[in-house]
Amino acid sequence: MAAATSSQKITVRKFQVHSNFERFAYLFMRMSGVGLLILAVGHMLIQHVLNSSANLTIEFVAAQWNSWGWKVYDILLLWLAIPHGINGLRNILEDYIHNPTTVKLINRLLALFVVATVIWATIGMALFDASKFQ
Amino acid sequence: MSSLILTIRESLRYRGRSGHVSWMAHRVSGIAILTFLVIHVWDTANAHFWPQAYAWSVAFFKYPLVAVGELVIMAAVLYHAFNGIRITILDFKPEWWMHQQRSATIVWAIFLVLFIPIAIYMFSGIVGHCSELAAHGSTCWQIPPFSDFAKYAN
Amino acid sequence: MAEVKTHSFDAIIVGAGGAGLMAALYASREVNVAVISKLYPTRSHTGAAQGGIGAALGNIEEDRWEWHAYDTVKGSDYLADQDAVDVLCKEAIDTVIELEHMGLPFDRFPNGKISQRRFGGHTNNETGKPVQRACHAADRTGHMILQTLYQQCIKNKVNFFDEFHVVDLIRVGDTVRGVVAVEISTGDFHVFHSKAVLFATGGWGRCWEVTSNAHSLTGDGAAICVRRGIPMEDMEFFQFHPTGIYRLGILITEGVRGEGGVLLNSKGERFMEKYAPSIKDLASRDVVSRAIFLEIQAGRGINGENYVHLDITPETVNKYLAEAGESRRITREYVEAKLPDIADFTRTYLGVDPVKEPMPIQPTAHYAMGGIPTDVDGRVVLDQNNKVLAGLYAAGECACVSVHGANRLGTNSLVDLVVFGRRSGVHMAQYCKEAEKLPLPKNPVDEVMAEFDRIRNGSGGAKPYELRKQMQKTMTDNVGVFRTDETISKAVDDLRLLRAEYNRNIQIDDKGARFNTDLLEAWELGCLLELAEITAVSALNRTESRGGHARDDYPKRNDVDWLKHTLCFSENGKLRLDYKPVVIGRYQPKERVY
Amino acid sequence: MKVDLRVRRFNPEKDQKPWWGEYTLEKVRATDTVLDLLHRIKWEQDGTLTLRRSCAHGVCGSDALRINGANMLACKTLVTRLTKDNNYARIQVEPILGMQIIKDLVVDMEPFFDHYRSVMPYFVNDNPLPANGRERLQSQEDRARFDDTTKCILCAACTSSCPSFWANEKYIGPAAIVQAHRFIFDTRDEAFEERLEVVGDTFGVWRCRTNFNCSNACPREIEVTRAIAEVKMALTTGKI
Ligand SMILES: Cc1cc2nc3c(=O)[nH]c(=O)nc-3n(C[C@H](O)[C@H](O)[C@H](O)COP(=O)(O)OP(=O)(O)OC[C@H]3O[C@@H](n4cnc5c(N)ncnc54)[C@H](O)[C@@H]3O)c2cc1C
Ligand code: HEM
Ligand code: SF4
Ligand code: F3S
Ligand code: FES
Repeated sequence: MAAATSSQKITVRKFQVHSNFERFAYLFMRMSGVGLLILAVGHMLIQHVLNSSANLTIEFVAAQWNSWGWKVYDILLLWLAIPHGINGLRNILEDYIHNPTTVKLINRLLALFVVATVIWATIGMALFDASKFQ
Repeated sequence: MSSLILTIRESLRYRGRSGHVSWMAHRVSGIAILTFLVIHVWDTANAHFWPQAYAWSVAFFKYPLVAVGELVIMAAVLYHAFNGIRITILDFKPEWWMHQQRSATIVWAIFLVLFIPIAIYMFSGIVGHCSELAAHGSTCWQIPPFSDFAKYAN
Repeated sequence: MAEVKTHSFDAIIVGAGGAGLMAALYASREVNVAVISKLYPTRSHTGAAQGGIGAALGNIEEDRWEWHAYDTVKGSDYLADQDAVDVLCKEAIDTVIELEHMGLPFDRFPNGKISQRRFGGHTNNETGKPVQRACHAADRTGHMILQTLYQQCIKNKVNFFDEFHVVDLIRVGDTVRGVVAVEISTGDFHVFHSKAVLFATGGWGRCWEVTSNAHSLTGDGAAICVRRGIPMEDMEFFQFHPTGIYRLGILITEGVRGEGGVLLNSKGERFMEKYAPSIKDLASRDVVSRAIFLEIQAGRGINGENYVHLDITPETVNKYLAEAGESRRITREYVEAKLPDIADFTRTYLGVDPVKEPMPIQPTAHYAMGGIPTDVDGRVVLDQNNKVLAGLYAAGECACVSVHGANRLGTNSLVDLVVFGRRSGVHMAQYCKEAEKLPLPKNPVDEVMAEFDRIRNGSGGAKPYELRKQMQKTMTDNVGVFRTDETISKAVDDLRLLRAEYNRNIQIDDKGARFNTDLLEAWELGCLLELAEITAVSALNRTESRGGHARDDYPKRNDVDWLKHTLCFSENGKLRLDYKPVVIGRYQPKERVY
Repeated sequence: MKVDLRVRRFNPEKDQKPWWGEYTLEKVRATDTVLDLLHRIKWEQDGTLTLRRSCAHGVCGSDALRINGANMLACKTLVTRLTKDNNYARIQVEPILGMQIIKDLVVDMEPFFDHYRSVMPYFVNDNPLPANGRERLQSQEDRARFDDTTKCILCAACTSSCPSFWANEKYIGPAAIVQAHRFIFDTRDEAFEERLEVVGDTFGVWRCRTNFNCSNACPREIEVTRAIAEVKMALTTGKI
């Protein structure tokens, strides 16, 4: 049968997709994954290979964050990585924890944690005043 | 809980092929990165909110043992990233199904090609650091004393 | 364990193969039905049927149901009841269309219609050439039928009792009151109280050594009926399919030959040219099986062993197509696409790649033409006057309508399942609406429970496996493709000894209640032995050769004495034979040549 | 050749916990299947060994087992496939994972079939039938799109090889998705929206982590993960 396949003769049907959170989360994991490939891998290479933690000083950090470019880079990384990672954790926990009430509770806590972390760290980075350290 | 233990045990016992191994590696690396990332993010935020604490952690990250951890995270990110892309591609291109075995191998190959030089480079850094420490009469295996923190906090 | 649960339904259907499910689908629209099956329905052996379902749709070339009917009658060696054959072939068309409407994914012709192919014995009556009549879904037609019917049963919320092993029929005088079943997972006995019962329990190929039949095909329904006083019709006619995988018996569908495959002996000769000059490899099954057997006997088996080659490699097939002046040619891809499962079987089990090498094959015990006698509405009949036992039905392979007579044509069993499954379902529903539910007798399970206890507690040292092996051996050696007075008598003697051993000395290992397959297998062996003996006794008496019953000592068909159906009754442990006339219609018996 | 078999045994009627039965078989042919070996144990050595089987050639789906660590059908697994040695093999047989054990190698299939039933595994088309009383037409190309998933024999080898299913039996599992795929991609079927609703739900396709154990286990060589991905894509793009 496979041999007979030609693309024009295939009937394509359209339908209304009903969104649900799982579908959104699935797509988000993949989209953010692509973003993270550049941001996270880049970050690791720059911070941990080209520079190493052994030579890290607060002055170095200050120098980098003096530029808004780096600030935005890191903030973006933050915004993608934390929701991605926590949603990944949620996937894993939901595999093993089956009590719906517990799952709901955990999900609330995780959501709270994402929001708190993202806000806190964003403020931290955005308001970081490099001049203090130079 | 029993399901957790059973699942982990059977995941290890099941003789799956490359996809199964990749899945385990992806999961473990994801958790590893997340653990590190959460610490790292809160810590970095301290640069603004609590610079003394941040100064301590900068010092903390200099310990060679911690640097080994850094190497592990590096491995995790590299593998997780490329395997994540592989999963994404296979999910979005069902018709490439037949490449699944090979794709898993390719991801490992890419990972090793990138990681080995990086590891050598980073490891030599650690060794260098160790010999520096040795010159000062301290040892490489030193565990960072938490009491230091009080010092920085002032 | 001794707890007995009782359930009440209008109708009980025993068996969830094609026949049982089709009946269930129809009956459950009208009345309250339960389907009881010892296997999960999708595991029934209908799922193994490969080649196709015959119906004169005429989707690619002219075809008529009358031609189908003639082919069927001729195939049956004129032993089929022609009124029933007419019903079969006429309704085949509607039923196949109906299956398509239920979603069955048939292969398609380029014009979008159901794809059909050639099959043994199916011809254009005017030209005598093979006709494309077998509607198919690759080589898993039976699988698709089974799945589709089960799916529709789920849709219609049919009640299923899966993995319940029916072990007895509750018959009181000339009425039926239900069945007794063992819940396999617990070992509990259940009584199913009903107005009507349909048996659709499939065949009993496991009486023989080399068979295409599943391990579960042990003729339970037929044996239960025998024990409850119902005769068995035409049991001497058992079909040996010519092309089973050597030693394993796994079937290689006739569709292979339908697509152009040829049979070759050790000299590389296409020997069917000798035995059936006009349609050669597509002659009916009994003819081809005998031809293979004779080739082997003449020392022309491959490497002197008892098998020959079935060749579907494009090189060979195209050579013969060219010789025959046909324009059609086949390619490896075509074979892969049309016969994917066959290719998989031979690769898995033989390490033979059918697009590159020929497959080793030998005849394999395949199909019971005989069985529980019924009329065209599936009602079980009790004697030569066709006296109906109200409320009792049978359909599918375990029944004998008789549309297959002495030899079934390929694709006709699947038609039989759906056509007579449907008719029984409809009739049974009607019957249940009118009939009253009669009370259960006292202690309906006692008898069979005692038999189970006997098997469970037996200590005579006779292992079911040993007895089964001996039965299969004697049946293969003595009641196989060819038989003689001498061999059959030997089989009858052996079987009597084996049955005595079974009744006296059976012993099993598993004494538990839960999922005791040791016990159930032993009980199934009892059914097989019962049917094997009936087969041998029926065969011994029929001193002629007809269809699947080929006797070396009586090589000719004898219409004067033997144009009649055998009925074998079991009475107080003794078998008694009787006969009933064949219904002849448009086609007068004549010599059968292909 | 000689084969040492280790078979996971458990009869809740008398055993406190599962144990390994050890059996040695002589004169095994390399072309024997694992089902043949299990039959020999049952018939020649220990009749209490319990397993399901019927067709003995991989079409009924009764005997999905975990053989040497991975899921396969006992009747389709030849001894040669499990050893490179011509004279000796060690084979380990366990029931499939994630389902309650009824006895020895027999597991409770009901939850599996519940998932199967949840995806509406049946053809729905309430439109009027063709006026000429004949079949609905379908192009060969449209027919080919779901050919692969019509092959499923519901053996559960896939579902019980999936770590997402081991972890959480509420996941409907690859087999149910394969069944849904068979209908979703059949152009004659009209219930695809409802069906997609089911498989797109929390315990549907999104639980699949693209692990491929299912595809590797499938004895019918169905491209299971591909079918799942096609359903995911349909849910992502709104197009089938
Ligand atoms: C390999 C093979 C290929 C074939 N190919 C073709 C073909 O191409 N074309 C064709 O027309 N025919 C073919 N046939 C023949 C045809 O498939 C069978 O004759 C037909 O499927 C029998 O169907 P059935 O419904 O009567 O029984 P089955 O499908 O055998 O079902 C029997 C049912 O009865 C149940 N059962 C049995 N005993 C009990 C009991 N004691 N208690 C409860 N339930 C019980 C079983 O669980 C099962 O559900 C083939 C047969 C085989 C073996
Ligand atoms: C670098 C680029 C990254 C890519 C391409 C990527 C990709 C993915 C993808 C596609 C998934 C979904 C897997 C699935 O649903 O089966 C996933 C899961 C996950 N990711 Fe990432 N990711 C990346 C970085 C990260 C980072 C930085 C973290 C940590 C914060 C992380 C943590 C996780 C976790 C915990 C999971 C869940 C694993 C599981 O379900 O088994 N990932 N990743
Ligand atoms: S998809 Fe394959 S493995 Fe899964 S149930 Fe169907 S046949 Fe078995
Ligand atoms: S094993 Fe499970 S994770 Fe997906 S690819 Fe198969 S369903
Ligand atoms: S016994 Fe039927 S699939 Fe193995």
